[in-house]
Amino acid sequence: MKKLILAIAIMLIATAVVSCSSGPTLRLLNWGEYLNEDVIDAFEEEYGITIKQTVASSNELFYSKIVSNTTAYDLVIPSDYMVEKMVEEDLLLELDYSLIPNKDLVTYMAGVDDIYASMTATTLARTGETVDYSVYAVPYFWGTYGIIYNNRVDGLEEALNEYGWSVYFDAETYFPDASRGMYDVPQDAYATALIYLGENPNDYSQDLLDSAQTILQNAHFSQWADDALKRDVEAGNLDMAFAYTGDYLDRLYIQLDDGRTLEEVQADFNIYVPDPTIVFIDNMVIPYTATNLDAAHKFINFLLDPEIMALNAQSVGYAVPTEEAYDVIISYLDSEDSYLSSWAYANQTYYNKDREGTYYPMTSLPSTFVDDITTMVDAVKVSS
Amino acid sequence: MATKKPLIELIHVTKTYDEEHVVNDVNLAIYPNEFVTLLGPSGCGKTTTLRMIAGFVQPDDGEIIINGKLFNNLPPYARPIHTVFQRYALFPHLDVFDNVAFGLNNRSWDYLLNFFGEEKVTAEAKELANGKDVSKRLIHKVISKKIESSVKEALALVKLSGYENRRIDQISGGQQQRVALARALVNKPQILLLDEPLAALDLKLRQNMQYELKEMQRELGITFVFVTHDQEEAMTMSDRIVVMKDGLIQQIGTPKSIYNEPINRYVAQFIGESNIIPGTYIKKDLVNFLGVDFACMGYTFDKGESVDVVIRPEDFDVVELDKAKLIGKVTFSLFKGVHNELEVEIGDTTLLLHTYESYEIGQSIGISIDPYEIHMMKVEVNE
Amino acid sequence: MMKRYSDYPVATLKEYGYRDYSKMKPVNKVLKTILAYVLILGLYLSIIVIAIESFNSSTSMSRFAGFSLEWYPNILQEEDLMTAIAATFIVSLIATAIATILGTFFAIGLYAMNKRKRQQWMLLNNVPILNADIVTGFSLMLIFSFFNQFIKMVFVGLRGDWSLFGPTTLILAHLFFTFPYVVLNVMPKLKETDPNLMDAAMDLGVKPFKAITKVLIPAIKAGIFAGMLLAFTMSIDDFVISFFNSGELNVNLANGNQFIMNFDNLSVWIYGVLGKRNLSPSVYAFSTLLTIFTLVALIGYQMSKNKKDKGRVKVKK
Amino acid sequence: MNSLYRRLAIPYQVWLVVLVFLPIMAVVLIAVSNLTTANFNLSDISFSLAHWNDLVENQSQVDGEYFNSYLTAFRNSFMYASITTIVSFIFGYFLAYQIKQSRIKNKFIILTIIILPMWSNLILRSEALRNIMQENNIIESILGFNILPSFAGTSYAVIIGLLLTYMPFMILPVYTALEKIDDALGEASLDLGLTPFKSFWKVTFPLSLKGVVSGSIMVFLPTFAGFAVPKILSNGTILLIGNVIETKFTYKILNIGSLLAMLVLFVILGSILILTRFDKEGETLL
Repeated sequence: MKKLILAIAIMLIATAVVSCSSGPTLRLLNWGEYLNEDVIDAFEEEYGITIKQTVASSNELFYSKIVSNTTAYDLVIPSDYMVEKMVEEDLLLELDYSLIPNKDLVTYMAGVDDIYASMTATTLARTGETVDYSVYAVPYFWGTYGIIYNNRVDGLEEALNEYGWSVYFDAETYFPDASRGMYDVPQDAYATALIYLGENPNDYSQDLLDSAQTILQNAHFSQWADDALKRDVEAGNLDMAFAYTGDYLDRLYIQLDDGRTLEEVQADFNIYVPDPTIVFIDNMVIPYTATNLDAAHKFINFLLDPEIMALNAQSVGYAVPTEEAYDVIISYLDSEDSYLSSWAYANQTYYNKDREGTYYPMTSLPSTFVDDITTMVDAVKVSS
Repeated sequence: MATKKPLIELIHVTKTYDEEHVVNDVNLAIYPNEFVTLLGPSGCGKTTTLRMIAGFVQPDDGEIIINGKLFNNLPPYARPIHTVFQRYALFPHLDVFDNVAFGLNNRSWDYLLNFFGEEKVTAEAKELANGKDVSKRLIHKVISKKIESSVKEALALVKLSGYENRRIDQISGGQQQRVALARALVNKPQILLLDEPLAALDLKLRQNMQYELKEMQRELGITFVFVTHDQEEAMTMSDRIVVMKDGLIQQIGTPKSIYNEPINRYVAQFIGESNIIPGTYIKKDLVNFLGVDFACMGYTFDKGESVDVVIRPEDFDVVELDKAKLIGKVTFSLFKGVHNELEVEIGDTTLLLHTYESYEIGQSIGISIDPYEIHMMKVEVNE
Repeated sequence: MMKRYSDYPVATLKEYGYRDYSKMKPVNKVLKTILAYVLILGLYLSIIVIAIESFNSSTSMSRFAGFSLEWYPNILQEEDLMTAIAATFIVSLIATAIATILGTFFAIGLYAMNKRKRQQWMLLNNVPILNADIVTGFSLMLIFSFFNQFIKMVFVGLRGDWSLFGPTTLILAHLFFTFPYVVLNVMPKLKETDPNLMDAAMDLGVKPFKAITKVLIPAIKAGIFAGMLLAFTMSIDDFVISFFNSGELNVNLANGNQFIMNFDNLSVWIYGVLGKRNLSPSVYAFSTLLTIFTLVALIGYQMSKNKKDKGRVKVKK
Repeated sequence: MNSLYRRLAIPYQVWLVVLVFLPIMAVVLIAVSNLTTANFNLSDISFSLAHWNDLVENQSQVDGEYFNSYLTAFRNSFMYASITTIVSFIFGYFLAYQIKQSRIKNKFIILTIIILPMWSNLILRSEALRNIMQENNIIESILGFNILPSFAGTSYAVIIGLLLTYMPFMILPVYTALEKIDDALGEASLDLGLTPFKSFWKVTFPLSLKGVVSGSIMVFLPTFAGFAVPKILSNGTILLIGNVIETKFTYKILNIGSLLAMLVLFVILGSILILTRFDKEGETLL
């Protein structure tokens, strides 16, 4: 028993030594692997502020962590609809743009502006209030959703380019033997079904819910998962799956790291971004729990710097929200470093700033709707 | 007895565990209707021998013959033998009745028909059928009834009638012992093996059971092979005793012969108390020990050979000093109820004596020994 | 065939009314052995796959790109993983230690009751073991948030971000389901001890509580160890209950700074990471290390014990 | 024993009462009231059966047939838990019996070997199993062939996953029960003419029933209410009641989640009652 106590003591001391920090800290609630270590180092070096990151895996967890107030976070990076919800529930502080001078030096991409406008519109429709979301949020990354597909299946690529969403949802007509995966977030499933129907994915009615259920059932999904989807398509165990474009790029970069070429990877699996599609935007916001406002603003300002934003994008794989940062990335197209040039090429291919399309960010639905959608999706799963 | 055919024969039976001969070249014949006791301290191989007869342990060498057939390779369940285990091994999930009925309840149809007599069973079934066809179910019913009455009989035999529905943990140790006995006897075995069945009982109960067991054995005509480390128990019950030590049989004989004529120091010391005195065989009927010549009877050794003389403590006669062959000084005296236990010093030898009269410590007493009370053994080289 | 000494005929099973299956016995035995090993292999199947993944030079989970040991030293490089490992061990070791020590005393206390009362309390003791993790985790969270609010109401001066959630709730939650395992394993050993043992000790002048440590605890050591092992196992692998009750360690340091440590244990951390990103094979490496280390320790323990036992037999001879 | 020692249990008694009853009460409270978040606002609480109606009236339609998806999830839970329990009883009993026969003396070692896999993370283990049940997997990439049929996502995968995860909970209680059976009882039954096969069924098995009941409950309950293993191994296509509850809690639909949890509690309560009939103090639980 004495030995055990000794062991605990040693562990405690060891961890205390490992993670002991001095100076002011910025408590950041973030997604996993969503911030380049180099950026952290640069920020800590420049401002002498230590970044303590907590990782959570869903917007809902962000929300509950903020609401339950178990820890006072200074900065959170929730997605669009969660920003709406947080604003609505008065969980966010307004930004002090005088502390963010870099904002004046950059231009948000057209898509980003569309998304913010769309968020304002949905809020207006729902609550009758006009909210300017840029008051609370600065975009961090954004991205499209697409259909990641197994390119080893003959004709799938051509069919997707020709028929789009139908190939994915209409399992009876197109590739009945192909296996399909859906993101295991009920609202995402509902929204994609609505988009396929030509509806606004943020609308809700019983009729839409029933139609969505029929569509989801007819797709005969063989998999409802998160991260596993992209890995399974990559391995050839799944043929089509709804996924973030960033998820695809993430796997792409890993394979490039392993020494494969862009063409080889694309021949194995690729992503098709339909139009219209769902988009997400992750935003830097300051929750009401924040204790170190200064550090939070400094961090936001720091990240708006195009070079820093591009640096951050190097390890993350989502689209940068500013044209300036995009240009920095594109400048690497001719880089001698094959990884950097592939990265720039991927950005040009999948996140082209000139791409035209209709983008729908998903809004936060009232909890009774969420309840119904969850129940509907559960029913789809149960009936399979 | 020699003309009778043995029921069990052990021929050169050997069992080795971890390079140690637990049972070493044991040869033994057990005859029908005999009460044989394997006697020895723990670890002498008596239980292993018993377990080899029962079939729980396979001998490494040698043969186990039962009823004139080689049984080495037959599992315990096929042997016409039942065992009463040391801690009874009653089935805790069954009541007294089911424990006793356990063996019969689980026998095959043919076995039971044979056991109760096929003709008898069919006759009874016919009676029950009232002229109708005798169905298998009816026979089954008759057999069930027979089992029931056998069990009741067996329980009556061990004086436990009325305890049928008791749970095992609701009856005393002595009663458990009786249930174990009934459970074995109800199967009418030819041979009953008993592995220290009385060890867990208190003294009074043990003595009662000793008589009852002996009675039962005599009445039922079953061969009992009994294992114990208690020499008194062995003496009381047995027709013959097998004294064992370190896996070897030391002596086989009737209680009387073993008591009176132990073959060696070990047996002499193990069976009752005894004085072992080094002596010299002078000639026929004359032996010298403690510096004195004694008349003796019935032993033949080489003249002048060293022998061990065995004299039981109760076999000494205390006589007047002038008539005594030996004179010694009492160094210890203890009243034991029936007799007095004395330690008497003669030279540098201390003798143990049982006398009916008491003597004071320090008192000198005279001792004489009748010729037929003097037993002699060969001197063991190893010791 | 055994050497024959006599010419008696050999008894057969048939003549005693049994069928002879002895020819099938070896086949049977082989089949049984194979099945037993297949089952044990099955229990270790996922562990073997995890080990293979840990030696994979690629981060791909489905393609073995080549043998590599790089992920092992890499464990130390991954700060998040290290934090999660540290949190896991701190929580599990503290919970196991407290559960083992206090649980043993609790068991002794329950044992001292009369049978009926004891059975009633043992029933309650089994509830945390048998209750669904998700119900336990969620309902404990409810209670802890209630306590949290309550404490904040009473101690108004607490820092705004003060929270009960963190190592405290995590350890309490782990204690909730580890206590029963210790009690459950100690109780049968207590019943096996001689009821006069304690009386004998006290008769010899030992004080009641010293009698426990000097006499009773050595007698029930095996039960305590088994309880400890199970408690640790349940604690180290717990996911659901921890998921609902974790938080951060948040301490004000003397110099005015805060020490913050994420106290998600490994399971919760993995769950969070897995939903979003790739796990680095370092996690597999850690898992494999833990298994191998335990196996080796176990085999070593058994071998040293065997040696000791042999020595003891020799002394006896 | 000294009555003084009884006092040692008092803290634990308080602890058990507080942490067993209070949380369950809280769940029940949320299940039958209008409270919605973890932050209680006890001032305007009111009793409500609306969630129960939601539960009962839930109807989904597939191919013209109506069904209640909660009921289906409950049925799934029962089915998978029962199958897992039965299969793990067969194999777990077998393994426990073999270990007992092998005469390995040290129970500590057996215990450790059986539960060691549990030291690795459950999610990692389930993912590893799912991985090798797929067509292209890491073992296939080494060996060139698959050791398991590719049934990831099917009910077989779920049952195998549940089995390999929870079988230790069957093995240990059965082993404990077997270990407590006096060897002499087996010998006595052989001695009385029973073949080893018959002796097993008439003596060993009835006496090990306590462990079987404990083991069955230890397997049944976590498979009934668990969610991680079925979710991962069915690729999210098979819903057990645990998965439904998890989704409800994740999306903060606390009332229905709590109501479902309450129903699960009834199943657990029933199991505990069964257990106490066979094993009053849960001696053969782990």
